[in-house]
Amino acid sequence: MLLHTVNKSFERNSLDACLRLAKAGSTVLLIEDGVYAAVQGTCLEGKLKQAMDTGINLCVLAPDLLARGFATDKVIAGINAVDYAGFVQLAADHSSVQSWL
Amino acid sequence: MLLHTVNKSFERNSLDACLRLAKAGSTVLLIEDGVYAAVQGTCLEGKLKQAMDTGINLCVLAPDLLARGFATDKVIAGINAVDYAGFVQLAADHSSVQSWL
Amino acid sequence: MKFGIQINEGPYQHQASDTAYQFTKAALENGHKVYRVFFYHDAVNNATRLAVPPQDDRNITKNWQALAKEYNLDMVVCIAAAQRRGLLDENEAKRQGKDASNIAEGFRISGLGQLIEAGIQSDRLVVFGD
Amino acid sequence: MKFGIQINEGPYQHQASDTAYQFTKAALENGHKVYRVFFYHDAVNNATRLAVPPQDDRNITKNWQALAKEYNLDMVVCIAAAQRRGLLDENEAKRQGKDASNIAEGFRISGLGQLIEAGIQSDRLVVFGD
Amino acid sequence: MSEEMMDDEEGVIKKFMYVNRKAPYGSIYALESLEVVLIGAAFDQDVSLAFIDDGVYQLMKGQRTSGIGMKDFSPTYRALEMYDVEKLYVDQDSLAARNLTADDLIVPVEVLSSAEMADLMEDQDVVLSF
Amino acid sequence: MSEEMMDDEEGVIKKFMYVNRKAPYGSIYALESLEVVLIGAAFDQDVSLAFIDDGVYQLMKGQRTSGIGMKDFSPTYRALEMYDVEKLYVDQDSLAARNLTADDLIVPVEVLSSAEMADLMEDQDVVLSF
Repeated sequence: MLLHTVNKSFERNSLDACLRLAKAGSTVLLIEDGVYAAVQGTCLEGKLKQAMDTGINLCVLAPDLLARGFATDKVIAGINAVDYAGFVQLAADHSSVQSWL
Repeated sequence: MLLHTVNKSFERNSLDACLRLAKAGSTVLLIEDGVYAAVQGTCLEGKLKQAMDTGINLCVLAPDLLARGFATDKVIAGINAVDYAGFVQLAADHSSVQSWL
Repeated sequence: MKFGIQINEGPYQHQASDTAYQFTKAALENGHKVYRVFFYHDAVNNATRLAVPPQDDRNITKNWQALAKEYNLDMVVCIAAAQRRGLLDENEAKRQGKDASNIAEGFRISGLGQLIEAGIQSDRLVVFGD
Repeated sequence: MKFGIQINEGPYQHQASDTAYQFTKAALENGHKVYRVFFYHDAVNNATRLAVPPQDDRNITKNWQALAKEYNLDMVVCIAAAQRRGLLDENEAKRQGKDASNIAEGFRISGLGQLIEAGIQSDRLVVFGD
Repeated sequence: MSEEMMDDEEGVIKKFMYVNRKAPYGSIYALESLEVVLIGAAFDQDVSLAFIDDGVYQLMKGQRTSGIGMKDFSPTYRALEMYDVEKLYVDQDSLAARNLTADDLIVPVEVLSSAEMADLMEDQDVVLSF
Repeated sequence: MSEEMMDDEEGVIKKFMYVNRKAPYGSIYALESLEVVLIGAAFDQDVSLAFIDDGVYQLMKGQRTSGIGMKDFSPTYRALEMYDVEKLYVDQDSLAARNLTADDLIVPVEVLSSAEMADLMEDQDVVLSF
């Protein structure tokens, strides 16, 4: 299964494109400005919960989240926080990596 | 009144932000990748028509439109095509210029 | 009318530098004045003399230089942005202990105050970016 | 596992270079190999030796150089992208008739084939961009 | 020249607005925009800052950047007051979409409706976007 | 290493996908992505190109760039066939949102549903994004 990375927030449509084309069982990792989508209660929360319901695994890069002023307890339940070593491990554990630039 | 420029297509939310905050009587000029929004029949047509109905003037930079494979007759009725000299004139004719980057 | 121009993006990577150039050229050709072109953020890279774009492509730096020569255009590269990105004139290179400079003729390096001044002195400031 | 890294954006302007650096560092520190880091588009500007970022900020070029030294990392700058943007080593400067070069030690200029090769030889290619 | 402009012994005073629509750290715009504001403060103009869309994230409390190797520049927003930059306007819709309120922000701001923000923009002489 | 990989006397053959999500001219990604595809063709890998979102605009017929002073590189897509790059996939939803059909495009393509595109991506060894 693929690892997808998304690095843009509300400003771009890359998260939409990613969630539309990611298959169940694949993992979407939110990095850089993409981490804002992982925060509870925003207008994107519904989309992310729906993605998880269809079997997509969601992760968020914790150093990027902390840099932007959000503690990991602000993250939507079910989204896993990882560090850079975790990012590397996710890339290793999936068959290939697709960056949604 | 302000001249607003928008240079991004569907990929970004800058057109939405611009149309939400542009006042009646002001002008929105679509440039660079922003020109795609001026084309007839896309999913953005409704938004642009609504903006015109509320009194916003819409223009499109013709050289950018032609470069991207669209003749000016593909543009939504009511949107004026201008060249670079026309862009300059629009900037001169409005009180200031806001670029929606 | 007097225009000020601000550019935020690197040449080639984004169209901002091209559009700013076309706008500036059209303004000058139509009898307007351009008080200053201010290169900020990655736009400082417009001012390198080391670029060698493909023969069949435009040369953005040379386009600016020709326009500046014809119309006596003031082209200012932000010093803070330039230092961060490795754009230096000879004075700066000496001051920073660097062994080379790379600014093209016709551009000058100066502070952010020049952008504010362009806003004050111009009738319209127009920003090109991403 | 063997990783290949592609970077598309200039340093400082976008976080892509920082994230790529952190990823590469974490991979190496966790026992993985990195076959190559390929600098494409504006990312060629990672390789300038003329940058002087503020004292209290990171120095991205030096970070790469230190990592390369410690782990014998292959850092390749795309020649076509570099020519367009004014990044040259001494050979290129001579060949192009330019009076200065600006590539930092530890980076080498080569062709796009090196990116494809990185895709072939690495177990995973990871792209960082905007 | 606009009607809001006044002449006194120190020259014209114009209404400058800095429009911030981008998040910090992912790109450099927030930081380098702030650098312009600080330099611009010396020019005694009538300065406003607008935070719209992802720009509201620039003002988040509790930014901890050590993990990404970048400098936390958010305390600088607190220093703006000392530079007599006191008009900080935040777009209500942008806050709401992000589940934020003014309490989440590092400095006191005035929260504006779309109509109020539109009126404020209309009233500016110079709009700088990054 | 993935199961799709094969060894023969000339080495491994991997599935390479180039993902294009950006419009031409506004930024350089489309052009420099195409340059990678052309160089990569010499490596005899199993190559696919995907055009999604604004990326579908890269293939528009009738591009006339003289007015913006940039080179029209769209004819190069027609030359891909000579390089044995024949798998061009376009996302149906992206076309529909833009009021386009395959007839508007400069080369023959295979139009895919979201599910088909997702399957195709899942099957790749190397995904290059620009």
